[in-house]
Amino acid sequence: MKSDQIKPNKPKIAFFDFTSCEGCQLNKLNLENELPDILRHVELVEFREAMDDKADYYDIAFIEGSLSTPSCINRIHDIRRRSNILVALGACATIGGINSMKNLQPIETVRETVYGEEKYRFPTLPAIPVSAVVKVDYEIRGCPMSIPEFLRVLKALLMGKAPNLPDSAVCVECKLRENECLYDRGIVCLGPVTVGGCEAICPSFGQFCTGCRGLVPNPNKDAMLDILTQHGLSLEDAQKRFLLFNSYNIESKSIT
Amino acid sequence: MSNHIRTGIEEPDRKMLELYYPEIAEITRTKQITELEKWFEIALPGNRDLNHQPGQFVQVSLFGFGEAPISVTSSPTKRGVFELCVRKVGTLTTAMHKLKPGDRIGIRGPFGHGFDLQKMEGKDILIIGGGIGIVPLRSLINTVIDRRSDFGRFIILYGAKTPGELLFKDELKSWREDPTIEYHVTVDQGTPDWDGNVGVITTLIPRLDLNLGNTIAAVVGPPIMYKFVLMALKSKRLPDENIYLSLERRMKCGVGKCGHCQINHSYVCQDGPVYHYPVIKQLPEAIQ
Amino acid sequence: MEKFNLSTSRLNALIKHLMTRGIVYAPHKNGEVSFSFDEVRDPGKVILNYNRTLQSIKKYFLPPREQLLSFSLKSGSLSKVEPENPLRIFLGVHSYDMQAVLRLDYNFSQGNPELNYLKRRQNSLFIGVSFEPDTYHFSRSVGIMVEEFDGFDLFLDKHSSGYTLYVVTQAGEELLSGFDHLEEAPDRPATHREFRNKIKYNFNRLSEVFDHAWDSSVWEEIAQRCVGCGTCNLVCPTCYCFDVEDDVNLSLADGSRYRSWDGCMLNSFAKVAGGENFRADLSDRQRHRVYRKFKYITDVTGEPWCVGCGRCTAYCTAGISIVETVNRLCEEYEQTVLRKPLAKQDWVL
Amino acid sequence: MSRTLDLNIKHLTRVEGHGNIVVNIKDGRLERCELEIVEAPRFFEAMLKGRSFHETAIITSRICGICSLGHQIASLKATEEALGLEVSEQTVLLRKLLIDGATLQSNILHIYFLAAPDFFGTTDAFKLIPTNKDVVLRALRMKRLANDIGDIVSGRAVHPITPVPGGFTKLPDESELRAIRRRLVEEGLPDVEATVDTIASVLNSVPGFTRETEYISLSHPDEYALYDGDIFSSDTGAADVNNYREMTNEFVVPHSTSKHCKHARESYMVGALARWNNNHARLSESALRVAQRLNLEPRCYNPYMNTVAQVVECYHCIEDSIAIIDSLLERGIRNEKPNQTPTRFGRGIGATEVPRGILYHEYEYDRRGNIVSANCIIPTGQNLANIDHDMKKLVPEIIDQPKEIIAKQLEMLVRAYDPCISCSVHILNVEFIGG
Ligand SMILES: Cc1cc2nc3c(=O)[nH]c(=O)nc-3n(C[C@H](O)[C@H](O)[C@H](O)COP(=O)(O)OP(=O)(O)OC[C@H]3O[C@@H](n4cnc5c(N)ncnc54)[C@H](O)[C@@H]3O)c2cc1C
Ligand code: SF4
Ligand code: SF4
Ligand code: SF4
Repeated sequence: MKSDQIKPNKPKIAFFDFTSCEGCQLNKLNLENELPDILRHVELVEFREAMDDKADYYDIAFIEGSLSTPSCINRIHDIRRRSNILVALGACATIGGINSMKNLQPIETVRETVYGEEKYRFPTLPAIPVSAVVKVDYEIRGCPMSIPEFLRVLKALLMGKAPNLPDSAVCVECKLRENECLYDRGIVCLGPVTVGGCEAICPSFGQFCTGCRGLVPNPNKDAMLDILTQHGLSLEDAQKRFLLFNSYNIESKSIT
Repeated sequence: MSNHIRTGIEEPDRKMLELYYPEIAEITRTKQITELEKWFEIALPGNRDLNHQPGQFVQVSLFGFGEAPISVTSSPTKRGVFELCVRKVGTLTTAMHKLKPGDRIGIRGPFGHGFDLQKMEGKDILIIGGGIGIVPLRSLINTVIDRRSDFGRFIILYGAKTPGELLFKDELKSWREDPTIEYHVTVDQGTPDWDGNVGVITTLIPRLDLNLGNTIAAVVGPPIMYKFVLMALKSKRLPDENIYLSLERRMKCGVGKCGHCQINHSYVCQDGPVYHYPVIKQLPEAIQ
Repeated sequence: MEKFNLSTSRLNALIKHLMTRGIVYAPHKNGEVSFSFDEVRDPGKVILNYNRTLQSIKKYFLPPREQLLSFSLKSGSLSKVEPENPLRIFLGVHSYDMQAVLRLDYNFSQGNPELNYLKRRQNSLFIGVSFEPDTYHFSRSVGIMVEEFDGFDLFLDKHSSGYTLYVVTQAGEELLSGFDHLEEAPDRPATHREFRNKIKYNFNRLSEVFDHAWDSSVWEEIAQRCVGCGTCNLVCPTCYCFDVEDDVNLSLADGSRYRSWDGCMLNSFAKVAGGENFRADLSDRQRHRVYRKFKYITDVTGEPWCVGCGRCTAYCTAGISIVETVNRLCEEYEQTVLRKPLAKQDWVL
Repeated sequence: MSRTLDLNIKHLTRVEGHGNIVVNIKDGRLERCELEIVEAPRFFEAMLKGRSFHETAIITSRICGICSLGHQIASLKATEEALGLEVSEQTVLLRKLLIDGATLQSNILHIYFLAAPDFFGTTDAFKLIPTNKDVVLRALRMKRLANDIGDIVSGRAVHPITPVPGGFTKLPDESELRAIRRRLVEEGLPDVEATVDTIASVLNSVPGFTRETEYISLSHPDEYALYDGDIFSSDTGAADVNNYREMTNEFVVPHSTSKHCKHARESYMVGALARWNNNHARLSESALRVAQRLNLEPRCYNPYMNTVAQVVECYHCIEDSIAIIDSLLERGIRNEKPNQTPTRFGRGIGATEVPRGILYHEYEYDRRGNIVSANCIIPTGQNLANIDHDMKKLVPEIIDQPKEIIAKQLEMLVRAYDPCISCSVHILNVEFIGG
């Protein structure tokens, strides 16, 4: 590669993946229109899914995936040590996400269910978000991470400012888009207690909010359960719906 | 498309209505006064006076970083330029700390109600400033100093968390040395080289000997300070009508539209930030 | 007031005529059971028989997201964004939404008048339509009848065999010029609509109730059921609070300042730097919202700032009803202050 | 020559998920040669238990972000069969369009971003920007086009939103379909032609290795099977989808968190090359011409040519998308609600071709529409044994080469399979005890 391609003072950016579906990584490659612009501002030093290079210092490290094996824990400490700003990316990394559903059952049962007698070969821990182990500077939520939000955060960090991320409910953006509320179609939705910033993409496409962005600050969980049960879910189903992405944050006992 | 149809709303007078467009001003001098606070001297185009009252604020814009309400800390008696003092707490304030002379910022304002100088004339003035509250008060203090003969006794109480957090140290020194000013300072936590008062600001109040009917108190500080200062003033029997406070609320527009600063029916950016205490007593949300 | 007969079959012709005069906005179907105001492209798709639109026509004067100015980071220069104001005709507006616009006019013209709003608002004409009140409508309780003409240029009153078209203003009359399918309407008795008063007190006595409602337990009780989603703010035709934020392009060279709707029910609405939140509890936020609708501005103008559209109640997933809240406060007022039950005539208009 | 060589390529790059290549040769004897799968298992089966059919596909599409559409479609088909939910012709057409879009997207990603750097002798596609800017921009443009199909029809390309059991929660506008059709014709076709030229120019960097194996894919009498069909083995012919367990025979191996599969031989191959070998006769004349230009023989036993077969499929997907949109527009988009009223509660199997090969989902539901048991067999898992056997044949053939060349050829071999390791460890394979 020609040396004039990289300006020395461009921030070094790296992407790391842990236990996840890699959808967030793919979503970044889906920034086809923006990638050339982004690459003008940053030096991409590590992105295993798309490149071979490795580096040992990162201005910004983006972490995807939850931590679920003993080796994950060492690796995340190592990355934290080498990064200036650490951003957790996507539901798995920020709230545990779908992965954390397995935490609801005893880990032994889980392993046995999948591998039977061979279970001891495959160590596993409860799936936890990155912030449970190391300091996380910023979080980009969503399953998959929201592309507009990723761009917002990236731009803010490149400008040297803290990104301003919403903490209000998905309903806010849903109303700004003047969507018909799914409750009016008899469909229950977790939008009222889920952190927005996704532009209410699921309700806008007629699908209920699954809670993939985690709960708003001080969520009124009891009131939300009332809403779900008043709109036709059994208490058990309402709890399960709540736990879909948020098992790490809501241990099942706190909402029964 | 026909535009001749007359509708209810007339063509607005645009000059008056350009509420949200900042004027571009230039930073002429800066000084880092503590790790967290930075002082700026700012010139409007043509060195026009800002024409503010002590206690008023401006909306400072740093494009790309946003806008924030910042009190004018210089006295209106200072002509041609004005001063701000900014504590680094978030996005915009952090970015402001990186600015240097020659850099440009957007300014809207001055906005709000400041201290009622007319009511203060001829009276004893009691300044009570906690932490960064000294910033807007400094504008009043310097006005009183510059127009010293218009006022009676001049008492300044200033409290900070630590000696390191005291602002405008040079001026504090001159206040202490000025025989016409009764200046008392205290810190919550002392340091080995601190030989002054230690304790919260309310501890300074009981010792004061006030001419109750003739004293006007101007109080600015963090939300938690007000309750205790007011209690202390009450036990001193200073009449409520003699107390002015400045309140801080979130603000987006500064001109009474965005709703963020509303306290009950009152808009801090319009009716405040400086309030007459009897008015505040009608606002249950003002001091919790 | 001049009035004409307009048969239902003539309606499309009227809309077509209006489309030659300006941009026409009218209710359309949105989703399965909802409606929204949209620009008319096909008169056949306009629905005048609707309960309420998801958002009121406020969105045309105070857009959900609006560019205030644009700037260049490099040169530090600034350019203003001028709102457009083509002639716009709003067809099929219910009286409470018209009243809401008049209230917003007050908010944006008193104190520091605001160009952005007033400019957009300037070239607008309004054609009202009557409606059959549903369970959520209670505009009558706040003094707004179905056939409230104030603010309208024309008004369509539906009856069994078509519409009566009332010409309310000169502008309305001018709007009709060139439309010759009209015939003078005979005097006919006004349509009778069942529209019960739902709030127990006459609206001009509510201020009195709210003088005593600050410490009510009602706020805490509704806060138990509320999830703080902000829907009630974001659908209210008289809510106008906003947030302002700068956004930069990916080039990092220039950007824009935007404002977007905000709401006092949202967690960080009253949060200042340093973390202090002046309305941290949902009960405080609920109280503030309802006081804004019935007390704060009302004390100045004499009018409730709630127009009784019922949106906040219809769209609250927790089923929190503003009418019930106000009625609870009225009852508490009776029991604790008046110490006698309400006389019937107090709450019949 | 009796060489001793230890290779351990940790966390193989430019593949989806975590895998290591381990080779131990002692005195010329191959002692170990395998693809170790070290991706952390995620235990989806445990998560699905007791979940409502409304949530099944939401969960299973999270098995893999790369193949999320494929998982979703297979999942919906299984759920619909289990619950007796009929879907409309329009739903099927839209799903087929989505599969075309997803296949195109995934193949482009693999061809340009994962495989091409090897052909061009670099480490990542971004480094090609200075020298081959038009190629990179074309790749990004094609990916965007493919993703836009997903965005329009399913709300977003990763973890699609609108496809649900029984249909779609929101239907695309005809105007959107028309716009994307125009782009398919105006950008897509010329770009795919140019892609063929680009790949044709680097064909000489494709290693000449061959190993005949069993090829398994879906097969359909009327079309190049992607959405639906019977299971077809190049060794044993057609089999009903209900027999998928006999066609896969999963087993646990020590060096992999993902299970392995086999059928008639010690291993079999799935994916683009398998589909090509089994179904090329159902491709259009023009797609076949493209294959010819790329030296893709009707029976091809070179696994490295999988990437080339993907190029041919890109061509097919664009042609097919245009045809589907035409028939959708001709019929007019009908405003249908998803059919979500179960007519029975039982077991259902969904089999779909996803870019990396044939994918099976099987569910059993209880009378409340909640999952009792689930099983899911993923293409990469099916290919793992075949990769191991390819490596075992390849290493002795190139044993005299320098270590880096051996390593490079092995990496390229694994990459040619476009393995999706994240997927492969998310096997769902349990009968829950006690429902
Ligand atoms: C009347 C008044 C006078 C003030 N005078 C001074 C002063 O002289 N010196 C000084 O350092 N500070 C002053 N402040 C506080 C200052 O406005 C806040 O510290 C500043 O807004 C924080 O902005 P930020 O972007 O750095 O912080 P962030 O925490 O990044 O802000 C986050 C968001 O909250 C908003 N926000 C947070 N706090 C406030 C607030 N109090 N008012 C409005 N918006 C807020 C910001 O606009 C931003 O959108 C004053 C505040 C008021 C109301
Ligand atoms: S659809 Fe969901 S997110 Fe949208 S308003 Fe209704 S509850 Fe809120
Ligand atoms: S809509 Fe209902 S739940 Fe949401 S904030 Fe308003 S009152 Fe609370
Ligand atoms: S408060 Fe509720 S009923 Fe009143 S105007 Fe607002 S949304 Fe309508």
